[in-house]
Amino acid sequence: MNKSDGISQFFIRNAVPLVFLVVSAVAIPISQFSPSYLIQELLIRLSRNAFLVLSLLIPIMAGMGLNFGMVLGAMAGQIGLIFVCDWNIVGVQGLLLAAIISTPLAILFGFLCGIVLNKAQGREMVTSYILGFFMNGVYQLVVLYGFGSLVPIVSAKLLLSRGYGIRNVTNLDGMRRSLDELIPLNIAGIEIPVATFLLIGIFCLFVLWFRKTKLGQDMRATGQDMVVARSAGIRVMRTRIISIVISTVLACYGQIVFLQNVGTMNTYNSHEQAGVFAIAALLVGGATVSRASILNVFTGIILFHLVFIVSPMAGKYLLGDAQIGEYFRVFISYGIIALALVLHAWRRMNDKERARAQFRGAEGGAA
Amino acid sequence: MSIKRVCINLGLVLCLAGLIAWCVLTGKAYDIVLENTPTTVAGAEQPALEAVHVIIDKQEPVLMLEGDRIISTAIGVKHKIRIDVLDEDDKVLESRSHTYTIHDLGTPPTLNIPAVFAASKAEK
Amino acid sequence: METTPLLRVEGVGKAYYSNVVLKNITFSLEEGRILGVVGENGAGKSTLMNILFGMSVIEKTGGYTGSIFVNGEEVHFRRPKDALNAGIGMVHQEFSLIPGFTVTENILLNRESLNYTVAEEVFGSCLRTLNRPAMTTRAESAIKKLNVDLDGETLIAELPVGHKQFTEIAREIANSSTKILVLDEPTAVLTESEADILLASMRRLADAGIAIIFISHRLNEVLTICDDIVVLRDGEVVLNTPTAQTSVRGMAAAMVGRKVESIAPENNEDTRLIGETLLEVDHLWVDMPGETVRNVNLAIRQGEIFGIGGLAGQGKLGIANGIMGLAPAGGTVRFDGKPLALNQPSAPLAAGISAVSEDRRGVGLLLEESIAWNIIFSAMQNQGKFLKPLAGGLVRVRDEAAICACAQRYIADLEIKCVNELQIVQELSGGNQQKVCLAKAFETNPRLLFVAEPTRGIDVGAKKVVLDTLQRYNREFGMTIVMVSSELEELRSICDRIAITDRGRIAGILPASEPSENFGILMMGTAHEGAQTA
Amino acid sequence: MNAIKNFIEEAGWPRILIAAFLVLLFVAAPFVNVRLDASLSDTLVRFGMNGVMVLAMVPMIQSGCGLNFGLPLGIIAGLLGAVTSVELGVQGFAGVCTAMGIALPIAIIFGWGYGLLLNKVKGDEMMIATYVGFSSVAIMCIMWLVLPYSSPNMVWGYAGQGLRTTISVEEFWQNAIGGIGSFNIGEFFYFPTGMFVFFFLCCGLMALFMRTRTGTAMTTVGSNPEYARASGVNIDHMRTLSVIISTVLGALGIIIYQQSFGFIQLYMGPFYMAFPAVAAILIGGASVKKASIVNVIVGTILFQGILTMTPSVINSMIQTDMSEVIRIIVSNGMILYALTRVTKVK
Repeated sequence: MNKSDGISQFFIRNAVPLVFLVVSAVAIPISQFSPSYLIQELLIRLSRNAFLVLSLLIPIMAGMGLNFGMVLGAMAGQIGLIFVCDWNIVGVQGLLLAAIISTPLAILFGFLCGIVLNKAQGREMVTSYILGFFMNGVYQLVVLYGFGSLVPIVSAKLLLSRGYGIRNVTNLDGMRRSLDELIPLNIAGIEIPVATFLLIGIFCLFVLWFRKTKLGQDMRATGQDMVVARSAGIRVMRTRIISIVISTVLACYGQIVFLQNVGTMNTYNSHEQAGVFAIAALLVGGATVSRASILNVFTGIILFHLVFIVSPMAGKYLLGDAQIGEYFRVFISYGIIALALVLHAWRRMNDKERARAQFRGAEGGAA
Repeated sequence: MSIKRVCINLGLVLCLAGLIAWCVLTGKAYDIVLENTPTTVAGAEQPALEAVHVIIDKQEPVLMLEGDRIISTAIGVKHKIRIDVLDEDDKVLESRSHTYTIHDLGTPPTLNIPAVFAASKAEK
Repeated sequence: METTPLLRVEGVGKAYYSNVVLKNITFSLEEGRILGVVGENGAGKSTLMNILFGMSVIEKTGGYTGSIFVNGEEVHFRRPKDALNAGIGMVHQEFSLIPGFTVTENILLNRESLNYTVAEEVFGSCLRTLNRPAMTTRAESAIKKLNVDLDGETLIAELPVGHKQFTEIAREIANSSTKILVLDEPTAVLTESEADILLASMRRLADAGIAIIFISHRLNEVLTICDDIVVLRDGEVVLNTPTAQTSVRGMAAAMVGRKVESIAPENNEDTRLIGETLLEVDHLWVDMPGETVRNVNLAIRQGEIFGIGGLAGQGKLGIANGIMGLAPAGGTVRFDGKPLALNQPSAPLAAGISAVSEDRRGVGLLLEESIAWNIIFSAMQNQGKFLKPLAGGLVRVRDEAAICACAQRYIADLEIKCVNELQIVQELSGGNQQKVCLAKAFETNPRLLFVAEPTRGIDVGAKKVVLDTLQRYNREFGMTIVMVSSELEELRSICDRIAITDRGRIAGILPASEPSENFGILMMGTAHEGAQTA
Repeated sequence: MNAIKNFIEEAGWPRILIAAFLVLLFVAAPFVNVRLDASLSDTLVRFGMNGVMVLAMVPMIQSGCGLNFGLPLGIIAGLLGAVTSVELGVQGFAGVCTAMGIALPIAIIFGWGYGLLLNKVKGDEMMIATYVGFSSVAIMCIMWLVLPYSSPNMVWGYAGQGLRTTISVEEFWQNAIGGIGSFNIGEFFYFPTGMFVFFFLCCGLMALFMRTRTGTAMTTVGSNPEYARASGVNIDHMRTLSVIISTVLGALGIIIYQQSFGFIQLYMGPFYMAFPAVAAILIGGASVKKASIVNVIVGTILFQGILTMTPSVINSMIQTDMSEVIRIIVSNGMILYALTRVTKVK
């Protein structure tokens, strides 16, 4: 491979992050935000989203693509939060308890999701996506009709006026930013959520460590070639289920961390957003359906949210309408996923072609 | 399954249980009714205090005038309440502290300031 | 000194239901020796290896008879794992490697060296971490035993084919309990120099005490490397001898030499008119996976039945698929004097060439559709048959009545056993499915018909109908037929001339009346270089 | 006994449950004071409104492109046609025809591009279709603000530009097709004859097309692409053609929907519109690989029946509106079932 080829390969591989870099480089000056505001916002979003995005890594490793089913984990986290709110447990203790009670739920959801996805091999993504919608219905059924009637809920503040069902907005005031402000640090007027970042750091280490375990190795093997992995004696189906379970549990924690920062929970919408934005951010970071690293996660969140923050204001100053910027960011979140999926499918086809061409070339040489 | 494994798992389960207990004990927030109304403690009539600052744990001081009933929150089981009696210039005349657990207060948890004030005096 | 042989196979037989594929196989293998197993496709080699390796297909179809001894103890493998535990390692023809893993990781796949971690006490041993240095050492020692130049840290995807093969072998050696190594055609994908290295490594392994079963079609290699040779034919051991006592010719004769009943082609020269060249193939290459055609020159004459034989993977199937535009191809093909566009499936169909695919279920049929649809589709798409005008010729829709009539005609003609013409093809037996494929091709009235493996996997009765029908269409309608088959005797029974492919080239073309050995020699790729003629 | 077993196997449990549920709703209706004739009429109207969009699923399923989650693309074409027709101020039947006339070429162009894209990503069509649909809706949100429409019926009053989220077509062509030959029986039963005629016309044309040479080839491509290729059919052309037909039907479908509904919903309106259509055809008995016109008709009746009946009947029964939740569970459950089932057969 010669040098210019290498450079063009670099550009092709990193096309998505580069485009975002250019877009934000253009849009930041137009938006007229101050650097300290931007840094503060980015830090907040980084601490909010990193966990959710990181939870996507493990299923990618296991070859199951982007886990659109992570919304199941988010749902589990929300159910935990509802309970904790109802019992009126506040602060970090509340978050911890929410995480503890939602863990078995998340494991159950992840297990179900894993079983369903094993039945839909080759179309995991679309299935996990629909599964997310389906479980959303179940979640609504339980939370909107079951809570307060079948599941005891004490606090009238949480319930709808009819006496059962959780209100559309759940207030998390007691837990609001309790993790972020656990270890306060303020540099030049910018608040840094140290504890959250510590947690994220620990989790990154976990992912790195996990890759080195036998299970991680099995997952990578399964992800690359299921048939070979199976013939080598790896329990492929089990490995796939475990990867989804881990992802779901982590997404559940991610959602709790996310919501403690936001401070309020849209009982019936928060989780829906979680999936799309996490996946879009990861893809913006240069990850593909089959390969993603921790670096992709952080570059992705920074670039994606940079564009996200500045686009409404940039749209306003540029076109005189903030609404356009709003829609623009909706477009990029969906567009980027579409683009990444297309590129992935396309590249896979091309690689196949190229492998065949190479084979042909070798044959020719031997002849 | 080795003994070691059983021990480690058992230890973890205990840790988890401990963690849950800790969360519930130290993280639960209670609504406490504070009353600054006349009351009787051990046969002795306690008049309401004219103006006090009530400070639960390290929260912001709450100003209570004679006859006030206020709902405040307290996180955890054990609390230290401090009562600052104020004069007309909002200067602290006298400051008294009292420790109690939430279960001492009945349901709903109610704290009568003159009673607490009297009790803490008795302690001294 | 008489020792117990490492592996002893005694009287092993196997039947898939009523179809006997192995009869009374007996041989033994001693420590440090290399045993060559040769035989035509379908001679029973792969079944034998499946038994040795405990593949589940054997157990599922009723097990085998006879007994196998390893180190003097009788064994009966039910799963590949049993065989592995007994020290039998197998390298299959298809690579079983993970492309994104390094050589080391592949060699030690699912047998990694692990470190203790505390987490395993809770979640089990799957959370042990990999011990990379130990893995590297183990992989290196395995590679060293092979004496090949292989870097443990390279990704498999970046390796040349030969090195992948070495990785596979290293994987089996790395398993310290491996005492018997089965290599299934390991040299088929290698260049000559790579093959030489492999043979040298095999010798080293044998010297180190590992017994090797070497399956190959390259008789020269077998002669050079093996200590003993077993030749299988029709599920029986026809030759079991030390290498010194045989020759290429001897082996070839043993492999193909039937009870040479010399099926003399019926004297048809007077009844048939073999005309001018109809199809001319010049320097054809076809990139068909597993059946690569490298350089083929052929001339097929009007009205003849031309056979193409050869061992699996030597390109005989590629020729038909390449000309039909189903696999990327190059070179020149002239049909009836006019050049034929390649890589364009509609071109040969338009010119009057049809094909019956060897992949009946994958390419040949619409399994979920009716017999009628299957038969008429090609003719409808390419020749506009079975359409009737509607609304004054504005649109033309399927003429269901004509379609049914046509299907019924073929059902009667080819004795297709079915409920009626609307039955779903999936429900038919293999033989009847094959007849549907033939009907589809006949309905396009081709001047030239390619028929690939027409009798594979069908019962005897259907086989006869298929072959008779082909002959009948050739006689009655003068349809030129090119039949591709692995079964030499089948080719010899109906063809006029037979070409044998070897490594993507035509090794030679002989009249069907030649003795079998001559075909066998061509197949084994041992014929002298000048054999490559058109 | 065997026949029952076969039937269950053939139809699949979810479908039977849904049908039984619907029957139950109709049986229960009179007991909770829900008028049967009104419900029936509602069901029929909704059937007419949605039928064409469900029909749009057929060609792509048949050609092996899977469920068309990218239906919003066709809907956008329809919206462009409808909005332009209102801008021009054409009224009545002519207005609908104008809308369709304008939507048609746009849909063909969209479908062509979309088809080319899907040919590049064989095997991953459904996921990509979903996101192509979503992102096209998002980009059209911007376009609705920017495009130079100026009819005061459609733009925001205060800004003088940018289209409103819902635009009434009442003054233009509400019921312009549905109203043709429509009649009432009694007070509550309304039958939108025109809409039915249009829907069955579309079905008829589709059935006819499926019987032509090209239609046969298209089915074959979906059934076994290798077989089709070996028979000289150009797979990519067939797939593209099926996508174009699907997109066009999506465009026509939304116009029919709007003329009955009375409003054009812009912006995020078309976002999730593919899902009910997908669910309907699956409920009707289609799989990810095979669909027929019967599936369309049965599925639309069942699905729309449930959508109409649940709010009225369940609400009267338990005084709560559970219809939204039931809709989500039924439609997505059905899609999930189809997705996991098809691989099991393989």
